[in-house]
Order: sequence, then structure tokens, then C-alpha cells
Amino acid sequence: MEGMLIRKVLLLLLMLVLLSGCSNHGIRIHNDSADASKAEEILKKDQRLTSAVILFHEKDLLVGIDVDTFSRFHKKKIEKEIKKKLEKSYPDLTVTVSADRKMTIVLDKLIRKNEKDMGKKIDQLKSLLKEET
Amino acid sequence: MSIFITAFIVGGLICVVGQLMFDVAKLTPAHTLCTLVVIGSILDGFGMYEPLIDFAGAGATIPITSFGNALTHGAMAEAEKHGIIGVLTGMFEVTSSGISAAILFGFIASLIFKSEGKA
Amino acid sequence: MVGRGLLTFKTTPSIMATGVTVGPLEKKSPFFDQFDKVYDDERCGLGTNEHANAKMMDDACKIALNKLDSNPSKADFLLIGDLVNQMTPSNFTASALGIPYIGLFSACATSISSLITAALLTEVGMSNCAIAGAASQHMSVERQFRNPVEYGAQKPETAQWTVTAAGAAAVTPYQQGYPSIEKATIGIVNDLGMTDPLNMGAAMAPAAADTFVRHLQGFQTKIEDYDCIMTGDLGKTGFTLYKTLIENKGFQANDSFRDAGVEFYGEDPTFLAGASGAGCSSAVYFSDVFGKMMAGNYKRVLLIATGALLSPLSFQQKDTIPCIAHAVELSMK
Amino acid sequence: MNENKYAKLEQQTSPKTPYLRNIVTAFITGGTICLIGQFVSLFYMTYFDFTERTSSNPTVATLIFIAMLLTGFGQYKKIGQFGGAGSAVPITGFGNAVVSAAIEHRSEGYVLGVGSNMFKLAGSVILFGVFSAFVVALIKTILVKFGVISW
Repeated sequence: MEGMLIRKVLLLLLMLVLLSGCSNHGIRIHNDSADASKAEEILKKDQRLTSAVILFHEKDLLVGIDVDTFSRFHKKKIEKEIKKKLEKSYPDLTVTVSADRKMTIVLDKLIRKNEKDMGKKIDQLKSLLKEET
Repeated sequence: MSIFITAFIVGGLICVVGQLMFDVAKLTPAHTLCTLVVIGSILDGFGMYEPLIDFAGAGATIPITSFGNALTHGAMAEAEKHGIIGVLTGMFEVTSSGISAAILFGFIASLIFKSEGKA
Repeated sequence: MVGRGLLTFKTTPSIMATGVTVGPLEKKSPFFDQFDKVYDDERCGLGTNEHANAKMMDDACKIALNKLDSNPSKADFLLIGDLVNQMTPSNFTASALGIPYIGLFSACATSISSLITAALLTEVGMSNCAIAGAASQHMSVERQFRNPVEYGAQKPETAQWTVTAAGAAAVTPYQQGYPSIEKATIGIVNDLGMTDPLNMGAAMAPAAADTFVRHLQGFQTKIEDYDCIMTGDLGKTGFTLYKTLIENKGFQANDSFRDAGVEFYGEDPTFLAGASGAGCSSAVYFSDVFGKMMAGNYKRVLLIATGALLSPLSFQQKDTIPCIAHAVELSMK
Repeated sequence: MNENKYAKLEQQTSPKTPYLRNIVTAFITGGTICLIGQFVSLFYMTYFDFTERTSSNPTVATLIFIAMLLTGFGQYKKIGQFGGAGSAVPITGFGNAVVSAAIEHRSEGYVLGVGSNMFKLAGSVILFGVFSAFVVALIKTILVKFGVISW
């Protein structure tokens, strides 16, 4: 009976691993104020990222990143590194980088809907990210 | 979506540690849970619990170890701002949603449910 | 007197009637059709578990008396006990019945200790009808000795399930055609350092073996003299240990060995090592064993009930579990 | 027969703890509860204003709510018997401890029964959680003060 149970667990784990293979890669960009090519390059160079969303809006540059499984341990460090690089390339813009899922969810939504009150939504998102548990 | 797998595995492994405390160390459930809470608290002292949450999501926030982590984290955040007094004020400031939810739902349950001795 | 704690009853008092009441879960028991009354509700339709415990005992006593065409006002003594705080359920039963009462506590061995006390009162001619019995109610015992009923703690395979049952027997002076109490052995408290309240069988087995050996050696009887040697609620683990212990003393266990705890719920693995509780032994002794004696299947039986004398306080203070076992020998003449 | 001899005999006779089976069931049960937690947390992130960081609070509350229902309907003890630590270690086990004690002691009234017994089982977890948090934060603050480590 024990053997059966263990085999079932292994099968379950295998399925989970296989399922995990199907995640969307690539970089989505929304641009209405500045040149995005530099940002894209910085993000593409980083091997630890699996996907990213870039959004330029007026004086804001928002970047949502998705890091690969084991890099998640250093999520905070990666955020900081990318933020520094982006700030160097875009000195006039306020840069916000986050690996939080909420960031990508909201940015994707904003890009899709292309809403008018984007500025307000962005401010709200920024304050959300500052909250601690 | 690898976060689901890491949540499953890390959460499962923390429970396996608990099971080993039950079976091998012969601890009672209460002793086991207290030990795990203290472990969570110490891990946060070394700054190791937050990365684990980043890695495993709910796999690290759902086990009881995260309770120790949350309390320690709150206390340390205050201490960082206000020094030694902050440890105390931080202790009183942090509340765990787990405790409040348990109190509230526990009371509601006592209003609506009766215990049944069914096997 | 044959030896210390060994009693011989010259007048051989009889058990003329019994009453057994059980809770809803006990419908799973193979003895089910021999129980007198089954409640559909674990709390017998009352507000608290403890009231249910008292109600079951009350009904069991009344059923036993009814079978004698008698009623509580004609009974001389009430000798009962249970496991809840200071035996309050039994005290409430006694208050409702209005029979002169002595509360007895030998944990799960109360079924036999009460029977011995009743037989003694009858032997000296002071009683014409004494009610002996014991009860336990699953939820009231669980919450007191272990955890709240709904708490999801994993129980090991050695754990036992406290039954919801009450058994009562009416003891009268000797009557032809009824099982009579011939001999008894008062137990000595045994403590071999067991501390696990989830393995009570192991704690109680030495007490059972000790009383068994004392009874057989003291009265110079053999295993073959008995049609049935039944222990109370050792459960699967305890029963095996008990048989090993008596084998070490030179006794060979055979088919006549039974254990009420092992048999109470049949083979259902949900109940782990089997049943326990003061109601377990009294329910089986006063239904199955009594019935088999009346039907002539058993001529002579030895009943050994074991009790783990612990309290929630004592095991939290890391004390060991002292245990006792009382034995009574019944025969049909 | 002395105590040591009997302890040995008891260990030989009592059924062995099925270590491997218990570990596997604890892993599955605990993992599944955390997996459900991850789904709940994603739900809060997607449809409400919660980030990964802050979504753990409503997730914990939701899971305790589910634990309350399972406890009330008499199902949690079955999960507990199967999963062992797998159902005790997650926050749902904490919820189960509180809820089961609250339901159990209702017969003694809401103040003396439910109120005073609610944390009969879970209280020690709070005590040691708070105390260890205090000690750890204190040690770290002192070490930082003396410049041994930094925040």
C-alpha cells in the first residue's frame, strides 16, 4: 500500500513539473513617452528573468518582472539591480521595478485596456507596493 | 506558474519536519507547533524567512512557522526605526491576521456548530 | 480466606437482570442486537454530554429493574461510577433514582468493582437487590482526558476509542437459573512506568496479568476450568501484551480468552486498537456474557476489568499511569 | 517483570509507527493545503488590491474560515488522522485548534466556556511566538547597536 502511495506522489510531482513548463515568456511593452529600446535591452540581457512588462507613462517608468524559480530567493536584490540600471539609462524618469505578481497583473491590465486615468492607477499601484504586511 | 509547485513542495516539506517531530522525537502536537513557531522566528532573525516566502509563496506563509516570522518581522521593523524601545512597541503593534481570524471564526463556530462524536 | 484480596462468596449471590444502553455509534458493534436500548443521538437529546452520560446510566438501571418487575424504590443499593469529573453523571443518576448510593471509581474497572461490592453487601445479608454498573460517554471523556472532539490530532494505532455505553446489573441473593458470583479478586495497583495516554492497553496489561495470575493461583484453578476468560478494554495492543505476560508466568492462552475492547467495534480500523471506557466492559459483560450464560453456552466465566487510574492533571505533570484490575468469577449451577 | 524489561516488551508488541507512510501523507496534505493557499492568494492579488506581500493576510483568514467549516461539520479530524502534521502545521491546524475548543466548551457558556477555553490548545503557540519574536528582535537590535551586524 505504501509503495502505491509513493508512486502516486511521484506521478503527481512529475505532472506538476511538466505543467510548469508552459508559462508565457517574452517582454510586453507599452510606450507613450520615451524610447523603450534601452529598457528592453537591459531586461533581455538578464538571464534570470523569464518575462517582463514595461510601461512608460508621462514621468513614470514601471517595470514588472518575473524571475525564474530559484532566482526568486534573491528577488529583492534583482529588483534593486535592475532599478539601478534603468535609472542610469532614464535619469529623467521615476523608475519603479517590482517582481511582485501584482505588478505584472496590473500592468498587463493597463496595457490591455489603455485606460485614461492611468496616472491615478499608477499612483495607487505604487502605494500598494510600499505596504508591508 | 512555478510558484504553485514550490508552494506545494516547500509547504509539504515543512509539514514533513513537523511529522518527524511527532513520530521520531515523540513530541506532542502542541510542542511541535511551538517549536516550529520558534524556528520561524529565528529564521527571520537571520533574514532567511523572507526569501523563502519569495520563493515558495503560500508554501511559506501558510505553515505556522510564518506566524513566528510575522511577529519577529514586525518587532524588528519597529526596532530598526526606534531602537531598543521599538522592540517592545513593535511587539504590541504587530497583530497576526491568523489570531484575529481564529478568534472571530472560533466564536462564530461556537454559535452555530455542535461537536459530533462521529467516527 | 484463600489469600490477600481474594474473596469467596459462600451464599453465591446472583445476577438476575441486566440493562445495557448505548449511543448511536455503537450500532456498529457486533453485540448490537443484544443491547437493550440505543439512542439516536450521542447526547440522548439532552443539552450536554454529561447529562447524556447520566441519562444512559439511569435508563440502564431502570431497564434492569424492570426485568425484575421491580422499580427504583425497591432497590437497596446503587453502586455505580463513571469517568467524568468527580463522577457527577453518576451522582445525578443517583439523585434521580433515589436509591441509597455509593459512588465507585476504578476507572474502566468500575464494572467489576461495583459488582464485587454489590456481592459483598448481598453476602452479609444487608441487600436484597443491589444495582451495580458503570457508564462512559465518548465525548465527555475525550474532552476531559484528551482533546476537544473535533480537534484533528493524529492518533497512533495503539489509541482506543471511548465507547458511549452504560451497563447495569441487579445483584440479588442466590436464585436458581441465574449466573452467580462465586469468587472475586481485588486488584493491586500496578505501575510499570507507562506514560502514554494514547497507549492505555500497554499500561493496563500488567495489572490484568497480575490479577489473572493471583486469581488462578489463589483459587487453584486452571484455564480449562473456564469457558471464557474475558478482559475489559485492553484493546489489540494491550491484549497481546497481556497474553505474553501470562505466558511468561506459565499460562498458555487459548480460545477462551476474549477482550471486550478488541471485540466491541468488530474489525473496523477507524477505531484503531479498539474500544475503551467504563461502559465498554460493563456493556459487553452485561449483554453478551450474561446472555451466553443464561443460554447455557457458558458455565463458568472469569471477568477481569482493567482501569487506568490517570487524570488529565497527572499525565500533564508527567506522572506514570497506575493501573488496576479486578476479577470476578461467575458460574451457572 | 521490571519497568525496563516491560518497556522493551511494549515496544516490541505495539504496532510500529509507519514512518514512511506518515511522511508521505503529511507531505501531500500539507502541500495541498499550501497549494490551495497559493490559489486563494492569487485570487486576492488578481481581483483585489493586494500584493504578494499583503495578500497573505486575507489568505490566512480565508483558510481559517475553511478550517472552521470543516471542523464544524466534523471533517477536519478525519483530515487530521490521515495527514498528521500535514494538517496540524499549516495555519488551518491553528484554526482547527481554536474552533474545536470553542465548539467543545460552548456547554459551559460563552464567557466561562468559549471565552476562557478557546486558546486552550493554541495559546501556547501564541505565547512562544510572541516571546521568541521578542528575544530574536532584542538580540538583533543589540548586535546592530554594537555594530556586529547591520539590519
